[in-house]
Amino acid sequence: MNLSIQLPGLNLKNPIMPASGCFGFGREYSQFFDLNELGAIIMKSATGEERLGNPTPRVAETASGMLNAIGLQNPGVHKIIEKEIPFLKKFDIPIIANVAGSTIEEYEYVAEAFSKDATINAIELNISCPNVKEGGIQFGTNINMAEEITKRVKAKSNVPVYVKLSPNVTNVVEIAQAVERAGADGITMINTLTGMQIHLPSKRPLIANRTGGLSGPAIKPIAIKMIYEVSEAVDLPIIGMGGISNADDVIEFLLAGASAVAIGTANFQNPLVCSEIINNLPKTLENYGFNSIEDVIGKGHI
Amino acid sequence: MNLSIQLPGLNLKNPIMPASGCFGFGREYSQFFDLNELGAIIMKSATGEERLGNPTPRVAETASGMLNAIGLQNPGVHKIIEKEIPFLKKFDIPIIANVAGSTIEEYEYVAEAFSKDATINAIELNISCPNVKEGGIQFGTNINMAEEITKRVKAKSNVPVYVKLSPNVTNVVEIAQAVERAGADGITMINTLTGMQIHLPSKRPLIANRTGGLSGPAIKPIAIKMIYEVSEAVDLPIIGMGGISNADDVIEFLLAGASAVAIGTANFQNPLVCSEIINNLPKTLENYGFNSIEDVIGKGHI
Amino acid sequence: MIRKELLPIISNKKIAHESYELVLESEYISSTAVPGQFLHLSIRNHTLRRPLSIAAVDKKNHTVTLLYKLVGKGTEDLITYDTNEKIDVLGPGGKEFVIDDLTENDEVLLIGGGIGVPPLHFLAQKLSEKNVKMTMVLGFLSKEYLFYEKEFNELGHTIIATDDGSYGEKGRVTDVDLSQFNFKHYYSCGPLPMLKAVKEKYSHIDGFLSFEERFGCGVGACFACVIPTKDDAGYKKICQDGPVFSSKEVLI
Amino acid sequence: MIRKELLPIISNKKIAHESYELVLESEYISSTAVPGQFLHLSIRNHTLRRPLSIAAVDKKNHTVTLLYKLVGKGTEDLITYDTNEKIDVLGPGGKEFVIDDLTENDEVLLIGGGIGVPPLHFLAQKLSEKNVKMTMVLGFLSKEYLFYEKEFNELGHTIIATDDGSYGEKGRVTDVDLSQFNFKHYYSCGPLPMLKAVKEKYSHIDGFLSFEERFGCGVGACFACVIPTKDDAGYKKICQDGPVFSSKEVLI
Ligand SMILES: Cc1cc2nc3c(=O)[nH]c(=O)nc-3n(C[C@H](O)[C@H](O)[C@H](O)COP(=O)(O)OP(=O)(O)OC[C@H]3O[C@@H](n4cnc5c(N)ncnc54)[C@H](O)[C@@H]3O)c2cc1C
Ligand SMILES: Cc1cc2nc3c(=O)[nH]c(=O)nc-3n(C[C@H](O)[C@H](O)[C@H](O)COP(=O)(O)OP(=O)(O)OC[C@H]3O[C@@H](n4cnc5c(N)ncnc54)[C@H](O)[C@@H]3O)c2cc1C
Ligand SMILES: Cc1cc2nc3c(=O)[nH]c(=O)nc-3n(C[C@H](O)[C@H](O)[C@H](O)COP(=O)(O)O)c2cc1C
Ligand SMILES: Cc1cc2nc3c(=O)[nH]c(=O)nc-3n(C[C@H](O)[C@H](O)[C@H](O)COP(=O)(O)O)c2cc1C
Ligand code: FES
Ligand code: FES
Repeated sequence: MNLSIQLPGLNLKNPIMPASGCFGFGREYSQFFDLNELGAIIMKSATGEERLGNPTPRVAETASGMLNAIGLQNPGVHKIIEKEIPFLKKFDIPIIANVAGSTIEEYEYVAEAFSKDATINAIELNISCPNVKEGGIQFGTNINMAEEITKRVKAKSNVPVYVKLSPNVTNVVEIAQAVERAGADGITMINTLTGMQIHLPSKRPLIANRTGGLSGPAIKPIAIKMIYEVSEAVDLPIIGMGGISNADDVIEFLLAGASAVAIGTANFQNPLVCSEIINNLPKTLENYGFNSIEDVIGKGHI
Repeated sequence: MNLSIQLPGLNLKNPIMPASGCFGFGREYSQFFDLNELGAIIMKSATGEERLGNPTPRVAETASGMLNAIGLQNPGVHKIIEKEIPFLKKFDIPIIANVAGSTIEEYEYVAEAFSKDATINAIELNISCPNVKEGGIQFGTNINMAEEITKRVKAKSNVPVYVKLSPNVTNVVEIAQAVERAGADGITMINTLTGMQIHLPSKRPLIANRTGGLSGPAIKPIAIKMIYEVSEAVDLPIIGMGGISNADDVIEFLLAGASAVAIGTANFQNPLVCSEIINNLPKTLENYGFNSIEDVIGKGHI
Repeated sequence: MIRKELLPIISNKKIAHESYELVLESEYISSTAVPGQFLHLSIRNHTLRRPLSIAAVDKKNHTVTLLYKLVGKGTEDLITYDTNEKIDVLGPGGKEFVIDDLTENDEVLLIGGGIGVPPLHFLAQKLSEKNVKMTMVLGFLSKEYLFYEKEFNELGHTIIATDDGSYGEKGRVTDVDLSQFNFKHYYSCGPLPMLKAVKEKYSHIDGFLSFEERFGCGVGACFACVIPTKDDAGYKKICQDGPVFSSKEVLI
Repeated sequence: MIRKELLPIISNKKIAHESYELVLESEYISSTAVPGQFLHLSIRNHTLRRPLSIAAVDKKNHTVTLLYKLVGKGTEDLITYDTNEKIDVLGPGGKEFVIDDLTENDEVLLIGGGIGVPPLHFLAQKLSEKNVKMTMVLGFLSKEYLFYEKEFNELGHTIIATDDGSYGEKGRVTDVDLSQFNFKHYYSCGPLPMLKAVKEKYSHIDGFLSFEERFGCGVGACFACVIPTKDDAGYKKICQDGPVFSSKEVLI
């Protein structure tokens, strides 16, 4: 069955890609399966300079989910272009660069740097990281800032820009409409929900950063609801994520209105999950009577 | 061990009570254990007139949680006072009446009616129901409306008013501070997060109302984080809820800053869960080195 | 009264395509349950319990039999339970099929479709003890889904219908011509469209219908399972006031 | 290379208070793993895997032994696995204790505390094959927590210390006086405070320390497990670059 789907800047042979921060820059997972199987890859968030992130512990397990507060640790955009992209170049898959920062200027700087590298097919603008003091989520929870930063980054980018939305808002549709006005080429959603776990033996928040981002199957109903609403309110393609762990989940996201999906937390439990989902997708689509990916997108709407 | 705790209008022999809408008016669960064991009981939401609620299906299962869209079905405040409260009167436990409505006037009307009944010890103001077209959540997601409705309902009530907050907001602290300004005596949190599940065989949202409220262990980290933040920002006692299913969870909520807790979804899996938690609490508190409930409240803060 | 019990599994085996038989041991349920009632099963890793009708009880051996169809995640996990395991059950729940006004040689009709067939078997057991004359029409998707034909035949006159005609009469259970009979009551359980057709076709007879809905609590506390009714309340709870309702009271 | 395998459980039994021994069958791991490496176990109903050090391998019988302490939800569920079951494992992961520069009769010190003891047993097995002279100091909370004393004694000179003095020497592993020895290296694993004390006391010796941290991916992709280091990068990943690090490179 034909699993391909065309999105701005992204010629996907299938709608499956690893989510930012859950797959590093691909190296580690390439020992488990051939990355050429992937529809695309989204790299870990990049900032202008190297960042060491938050103190540890940085992760905790929750019911059907996990909390993380990595804090955007990364070697910085230039080291990524120099050391990581050459490795990914060897594979025949679109590369999406995830852009983060503390100031609009830093976001512009990183986007511009990636735009100069011909191997980058699209940018994912991370305005929804809940784990850093400045930047990140503050841009994603305010309509004006979201619009402003999207405009500014678009101006510096020569590849399509997908804006990654935060679910930690009263009205995600307003934010989606703001980034559409600002010229975003697509939307990726959802990033993590802010959460906390208290470690009883020590009577302290388990995660050193106190709060962390909640991900995994626990948040899937929230992701589905937000994608369903946003897809009715904007004309941008959506790359959906939030708790996907099998082919049925993928179809649920497509029915809700996503055109492709990203898989995060599930990689930790099963390093082969992306590959397995890609292999199961044709059979699963058939079982539910679908003949293509296009056939499924948005069909869950009444 | 002494499990008692005093809150405005509520003299609790222990900090455990069933959450609104998950325990009806107590009748059904009284066949499983003696309701006198409970610290208190929170009744199902009451509106001015009888309501028939949403079409079915109204519930769906999710990973470590569930979605519900009952839609505030209830016989109306007068039938509740007439038919349900006389049954609850027979037990020696504080009764909390949950007040809902479509307009501020309806909220006032219901609060006033309950205030006339001497057996009601406190009111829980539900401005966070995600499953009704008008009222409910719209009051709980807007600072001014939350402040306004709290003021108005307080004026009509001669018992302490606890305002139930919605987690579906960008900044729950602002809402908590608004209801504190308005004179609330306490806060209960969290209500459910809006979510959706799409039923693959029928390619439609499983819940007839399309969206529903997400509850259960899946949302516990979100509840803990919000209670932790709100307890640092306001001086009101908090009754915490969201995914509690055992004594360890209760202690986690108290450490986060709650003074008592309510148990919802867990009653469906185990009708005896409130009774079992109450019985396990002393031993569990001891294991972690606590000597009383007071001893635990807010101790998880750094 | 509903009890929460941890019940030993006597057997859990496939009896037809996507259809399974689960036999549990419970002195309390086997001795108190009546036809139409259900058990609410807690299946590992599931937040919500799953309701299954009681298909048979054996008072002597203290066993309760459930028949279930593989339809989703819960039933997929239910088939993984082994004989040596125990399962957490709430029950018996709900109201029974009304049969007290029936006397020897009264004629009644039982109509079941798919997963609506199980409760009718328990009912047929009770009715045969009363020597009530039964005609039973059981509908299945196709021959491969057919189960308990022998058991029903032993209890009375049984007609099998399959949608594709691969076994018994071809067509729906309401297509079967029973005009020669003079039924005092009918008892039916199955998918909603079937129940509507039955209610319509036999509108001249006092009937009893068993309904299904997605349950939350299963004990009457959460209002997840309401069905519109003719009384002033305007609704009833399937888990508590049902699952069996008189054809005269429900609005479908 | 790390592989994902579904491994048969040979045994899973209690060996001391809150301490268990899990023996798995894997030709691949038993023949390729080296001391210091860990396995990443998928435990049913848990989103994240749990890392456990390899405590012993048997190349002939293709078995791998893990020793674990009951500390929380994951290990509570791990003890429920039976011999007839299989468990999903990623491994072997991480870097080994460096021993190639050691030759016969070199003297080395092994210091372990609590759940830090397991990897030292695998190391001791390898070192004894090389006929390296070992002094092993193993610390436990109290006598009831003591495990594998016999196994260690068979491999070399073993000193047991308990915090409460209920067995062996009273006090911490760093309290034991070993001034008469002349160690070429030390190898240590245990809680962070212990590792700090060891690093400090034996600062004149090149040592190797094995660290623990809460893991996400366990393969080097998520940055959950970093530890500060002296190099320009400023950090290393415990799951990929460790868990064993040279006492000279880490900042603790
Ligand atoms: C009073 C009562 C008695 C029942 N007796 C039986 C019985 O004897 N044998 C039997 O096989 N089934 C019976 N059912 C239906 C049974 O409860 C569901 O098939 C089961 O809960 C499905 O669970 P699941 O997780 O496998 O499916 P899910 O993954 O939850 O859903 C899969 C499919 O099952 C359907 N479904 C889910 N829950 C229900 C429900 N509560 N009622 C009707 N359809 C549902 C959905 O439409 C969906 O298409 C009964 C239901 C009720 C309310
Ligand atoms: C490389 C490595 C090797 C390890 N080898 C062993 C071993 O051989 N035997 C053994 O018993 N344990 C070992 N551990 C620790 C083991 O992974 C944890 O004890 C286990 O994951 C706890 O899981 P839990 O769900 O039972 O506890 P949780 O409920 O997750 O936590 C309970 C307690 O365990 C502690 N803990 C949780 N995760 C870790 C972790 N990753 N590292 C350290 N402490 C943790 C927490 O501080 C908490 O107090 C190792 C850890 C690492 C990183
Ligand atoms: C450990 C971890 C690290 C993450 N790092 C990033 C990141 O650097 N940038 C980003 O945009 N999202 C990051 N995310 C969010 C994921 O990309 C994804 O949006 C979220 O986890 C929901 O998907 P999931 O439930 O499949 O994990 C991270 C998530 C996890 C669990
Ligand atoms: C079926 C169901 C019905 C509910 N009805 C109400 C209600 O009528 N009024 C209200 O304030 N909250 C209602 N809630 C929310 C709960 O009181 C509680 O805030 C929420 O479920 C989180 O707690 P839990 O995770 O323990 O269920 C309902 C929840 C469920 C699951
Ligand atoms: S399922 Fe809760 S009232 Fe029927
Ligand atoms: S646990 Fe993911 S990088 Fe180490």
